[in-house]
Amino acid sequence: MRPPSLLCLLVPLLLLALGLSLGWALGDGLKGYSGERLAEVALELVPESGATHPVTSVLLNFRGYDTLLELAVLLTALLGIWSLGPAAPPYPPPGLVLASLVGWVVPLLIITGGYLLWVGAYAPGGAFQAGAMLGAAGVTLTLAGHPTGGLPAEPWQRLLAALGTLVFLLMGLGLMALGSGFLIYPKGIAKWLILIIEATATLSIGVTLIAAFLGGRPMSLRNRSR
Amino acid sequence: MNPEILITQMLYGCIGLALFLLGIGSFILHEGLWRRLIALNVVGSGVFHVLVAVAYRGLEQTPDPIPHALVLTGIVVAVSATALALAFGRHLEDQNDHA
Amino acid sequence: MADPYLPLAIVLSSALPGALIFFLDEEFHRLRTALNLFGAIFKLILVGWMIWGVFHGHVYLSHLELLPGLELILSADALSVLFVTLSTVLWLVTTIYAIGYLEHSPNRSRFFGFFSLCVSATVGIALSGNLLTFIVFYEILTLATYPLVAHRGTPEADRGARIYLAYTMTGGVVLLTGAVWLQTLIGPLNFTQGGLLSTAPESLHPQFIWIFFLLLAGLGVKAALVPLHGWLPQAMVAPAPVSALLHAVAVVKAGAFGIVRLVYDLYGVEFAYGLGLLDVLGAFAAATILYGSLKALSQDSLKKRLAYSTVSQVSYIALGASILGPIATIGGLVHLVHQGLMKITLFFCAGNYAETLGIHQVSEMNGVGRRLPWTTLALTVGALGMIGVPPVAGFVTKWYLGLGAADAGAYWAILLLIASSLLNAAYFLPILYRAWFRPPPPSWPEEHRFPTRLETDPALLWPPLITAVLSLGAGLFAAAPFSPLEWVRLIAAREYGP
Amino acid sequence: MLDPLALAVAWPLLGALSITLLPRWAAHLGILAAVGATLSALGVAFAVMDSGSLTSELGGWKIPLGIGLRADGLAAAFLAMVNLVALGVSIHASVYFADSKARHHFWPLWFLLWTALNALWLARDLFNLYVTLELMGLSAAALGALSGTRESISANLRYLLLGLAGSMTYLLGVALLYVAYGSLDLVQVARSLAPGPSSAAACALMIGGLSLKAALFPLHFWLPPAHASAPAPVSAALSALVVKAAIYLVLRLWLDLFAGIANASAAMLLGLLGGSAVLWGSWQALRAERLKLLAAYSTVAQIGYLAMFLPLIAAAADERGRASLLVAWVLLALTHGLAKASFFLATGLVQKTTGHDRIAELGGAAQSLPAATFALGLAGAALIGLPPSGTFFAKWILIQAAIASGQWWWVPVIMLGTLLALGYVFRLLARAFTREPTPPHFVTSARAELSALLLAVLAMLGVGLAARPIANLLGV
Repeated sequence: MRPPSLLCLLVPLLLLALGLSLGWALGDGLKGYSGERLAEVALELVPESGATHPVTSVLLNFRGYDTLLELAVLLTALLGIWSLGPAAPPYPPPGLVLASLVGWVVPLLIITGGYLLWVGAYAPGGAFQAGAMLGAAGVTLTLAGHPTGGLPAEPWQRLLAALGTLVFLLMGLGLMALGSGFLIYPKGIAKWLILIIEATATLSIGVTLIAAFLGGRPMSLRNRSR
Repeated sequence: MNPEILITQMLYGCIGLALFLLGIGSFILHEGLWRRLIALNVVGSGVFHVLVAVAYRGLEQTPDPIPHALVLTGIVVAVSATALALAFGRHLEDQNDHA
Repeated sequence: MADPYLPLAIVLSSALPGALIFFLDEEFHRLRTALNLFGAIFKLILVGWMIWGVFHGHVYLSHLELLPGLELILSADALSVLFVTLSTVLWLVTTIYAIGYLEHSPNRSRFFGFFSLCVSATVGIALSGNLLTFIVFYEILTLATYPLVAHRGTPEADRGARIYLAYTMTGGVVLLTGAVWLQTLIGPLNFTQGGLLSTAPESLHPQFIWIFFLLLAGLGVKAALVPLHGWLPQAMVAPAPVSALLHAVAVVKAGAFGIVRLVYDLYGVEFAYGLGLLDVLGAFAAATILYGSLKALSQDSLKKRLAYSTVSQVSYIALGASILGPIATIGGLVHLVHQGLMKITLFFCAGNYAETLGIHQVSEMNGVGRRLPWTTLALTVGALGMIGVPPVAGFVTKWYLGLGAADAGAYWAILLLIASSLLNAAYFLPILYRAWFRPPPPSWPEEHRFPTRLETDPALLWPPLITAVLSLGAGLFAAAPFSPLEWVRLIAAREYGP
Repeated sequence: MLDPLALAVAWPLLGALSITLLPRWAAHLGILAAVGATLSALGVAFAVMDSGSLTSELGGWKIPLGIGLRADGLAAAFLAMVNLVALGVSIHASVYFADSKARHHFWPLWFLLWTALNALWLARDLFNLYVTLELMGLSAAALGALSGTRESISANLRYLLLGLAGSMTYLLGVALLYVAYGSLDLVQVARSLAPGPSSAAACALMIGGLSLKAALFPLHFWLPPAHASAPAPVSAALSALVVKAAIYLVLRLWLDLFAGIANASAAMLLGLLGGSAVLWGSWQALRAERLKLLAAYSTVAQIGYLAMFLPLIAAAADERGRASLLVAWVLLALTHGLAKASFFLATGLVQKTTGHDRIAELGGAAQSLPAATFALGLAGAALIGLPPSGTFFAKWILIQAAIASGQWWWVPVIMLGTLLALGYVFRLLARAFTREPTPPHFVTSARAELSALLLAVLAMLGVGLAARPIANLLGV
């Protein structure tokens, strides 16, 4: 059904007006503000955060709570997808060329992921980028006909998908129980804590992306053999 | 304030706003699920664009890390929502096929 | 020092048993009866305590401040004690009657649960110390009586209940609006002897007139003032104890009581007179009295005839309030009690005819006096009282109303009283004639024999006899201390001051 | 150092994660986590009542660099209500989903939604609010689709997409605020906010985006199909809590963040939308043929009342008038939360017994489930605004404010809305009185029926009569 033509005319006009006023608002905001926003504060405190790259410091330490909830969002999406039903049937097995290519590409993607994770401490990179690489590896495998994109059985998938959030949360609660406060990392070990969180988050993100791509609940082994 | 920075921020910010509005317009005017989903992702990119533009502080300065982090978080959230919506849509299409 | 617990305890003494009764399984017959009677008797004891206390000048005040300006107040003044006593005594009697009436009928837990809530609400209305509290209980009363009217689940019951609800709830919303408007103008609306408004600035008077009509419309629905009475004949589909309660104690009375509060304790009778509002109220009351009686004449259904009689009789209370002067006030207020006693007797009797003999129409009542002599005797006392034959209580009412009207120079009211009494006689006397002097038919429409030597089930027989004796007593011993009349004199003396 | 605010978010999240790992024990872990979350939230509420607002700076970083959590009276009141309702829904769900395939999926998603709700009420960081909104939107849509029917999936897909559009719009507003004021903290931005194009645009974007999520007329169209097609416990949570969260944020931003620039005509616009919602929603509820659709449209109307407060708050003559309107707002919202949850839970029981929820054919079902019918009645009465529910006192104050400020046109809207509500509730309750045989017991399934009944009793008797403590909690 096509929307009525009046709407087609009206909406662009309205959007144009909205755009002009938003542009004006943006310009006004940019011009009107002379301070450094949060940049200076953040950059100053990066050395204390346990990571040397500012974005990582923000994501995992200054605004770690956002990241925790964001991992929960990712998990929600996966659980929602699982609730809809079983995964789609696997892609047909690949030809020889594709199979060998996949054999090359997948390890490469995983290694790249590991590198991005490691480099995130001091340069652009980190858990999300690395997780995306892992996800890409799984997607490649799936496209090449692997029924689960390289993922293990359902209980393990559940563990891996929840691991990032769980470790992050337990660390926060543990620190609180030890008297430090929710998500307050002690200075000396902050670096290692962040690394642990990032590593588990990478795994979870990667696994979640692959599982989401599969598009449904993992089939039990019995079902798969049928 | 340095006019070069301001102009750069404004330029990229306005592109972001334009993306946002294009996406919203497309979202309102078009019916199909996939189109709307893509439109929403365009909307998202527009918003992220504005945030990235704000982070720019001149070539010799480290950009403001806060908006960058916000964008990263936002992208993951948007990806999650898109994934869920795609799964919903696929499920609906499957049901259509069976019906 | 005010006692903060007694008024609340009186409300809860029926509300809590009621809430418990809902949870009882249907077959827990004895437990339910025990809870009912316990609540009724316990409440009676508490009320007795309160009468004693109020007489000795004790102050009873339960209150809960919700927000500044929004306060729930339960307190006892002489007027509330009058109404509380009436509802508590009649509740006990009606409970006994209802237990007998509804034996073996379905959904009794639901019935008695709402029955108790209904009385709690009525008592709450009586004890309300301000308009907010009054409205709270007024609406709870509507909510609690709806299931009683709809109880039988027949299409007619459904229809009657819907009409009842539509009328009363619309009235409730109008009442709420008027109340809030008034409170916006002059602050919290605590019921005060002599009224609240006489000190308000004159510029507000036009608004006061509008508000009076809103409040009167809201209260007039329950009090069945013409043209807002349409629900009352429809609600007759309810079981007899419910009709008895609706007409004599709870709903109609709540409306009339509200009008009394409105005139005496919010506006102040002299202030209302000054604004010309009493004339309007009097006109409505007069119209209602005549209309109800005329309609009653043409009803063959006994309960409908009684219903229209209620429409007419309850307006005596409003009539008393609309005539300036202590004597008319006494006549109106005492009718609150008298009408309750007499009308509940009549409804109990109507229920007995229906339950025992299957008689619903006046035309079927030939010779019932021989089959049910005691019931018919009670009916006779009630009917004569309604007409105003001494020494039954109704006479006292009419006497004082007439005296008051003469005192205030409202001679139209005397004519009205005469006309109405003639009409009352015209629709009640034929019933009595049929019952006593016509020969009985060879068989009754649907006779039901109870395993007893009495003419009908004792739980059905005693209540009308008790209330008939009370109506007689209220008339005969009107001058005795603690009689309704003496108590009402006390109220009137306080309202008009030294 | 124990942080009660973080704990209130952490409990349900921990519940979600543990159930994800151990789906076999979902119901047991679920009840455990529900009780824990409720206790922690009530703990926050009592702490606030005791000692005023609580703030915590997560990660130990000073606001605005770190993210702040804040529980003031308003947040604490809602936190307490939300967790009580959520506990009731959980208990109900433990029976509702007992033999359903959906139970493995319900529990973890439900606790993720619960996490989002608690986090949302405690948030004071504008971007963090965006994340919690998304967490809420995603989990709510996933839960709503659990009934697996075609209509539920397509309705919730629409809900998901619109929600996404709404939160993206909101996020653009946040970005504009960060551009102009250099902070994401609600309190800090509010302190430096000045009238001007950027703050006005941010206000329009954020309030607009949230209105979409709150289903404020005319942006309500997605709500009835989504809420009516979800499983009953989910509908209860969606209608009672999720929508409430969005309208709460509208009020919060309006009063706290944009107080300096939110002018009377903008408030009047929202109020008019609210008034239209009251009439339109109530009318549609009256015409609805299905019970759950009726309940969903009733939510549209109730949101309307909440929006109607804004012009009156703007026009309030003094601080006292504002304060009492705020209390009334909270009373209305809390009562609606409890009552609507109970209403949907009871509806679910009726639906399970009859196999459908067509109002015209309900007949004996209501009669055979006295406790559920009773819950429907009480909750319905609270929705209408019969005393002594909180809605009644809220409407009293609302009418009073309307008359006092000369905006008398709200009075007929409220009266009409109340009468329409009366119509739709009693159209339903009239079905309970039939000539079917008497049910032998009042309660047949204790957990399922009593959870609904208790919520209804709280709505009818709890909130209104507890107005004083609630006002104290709000610091009024």
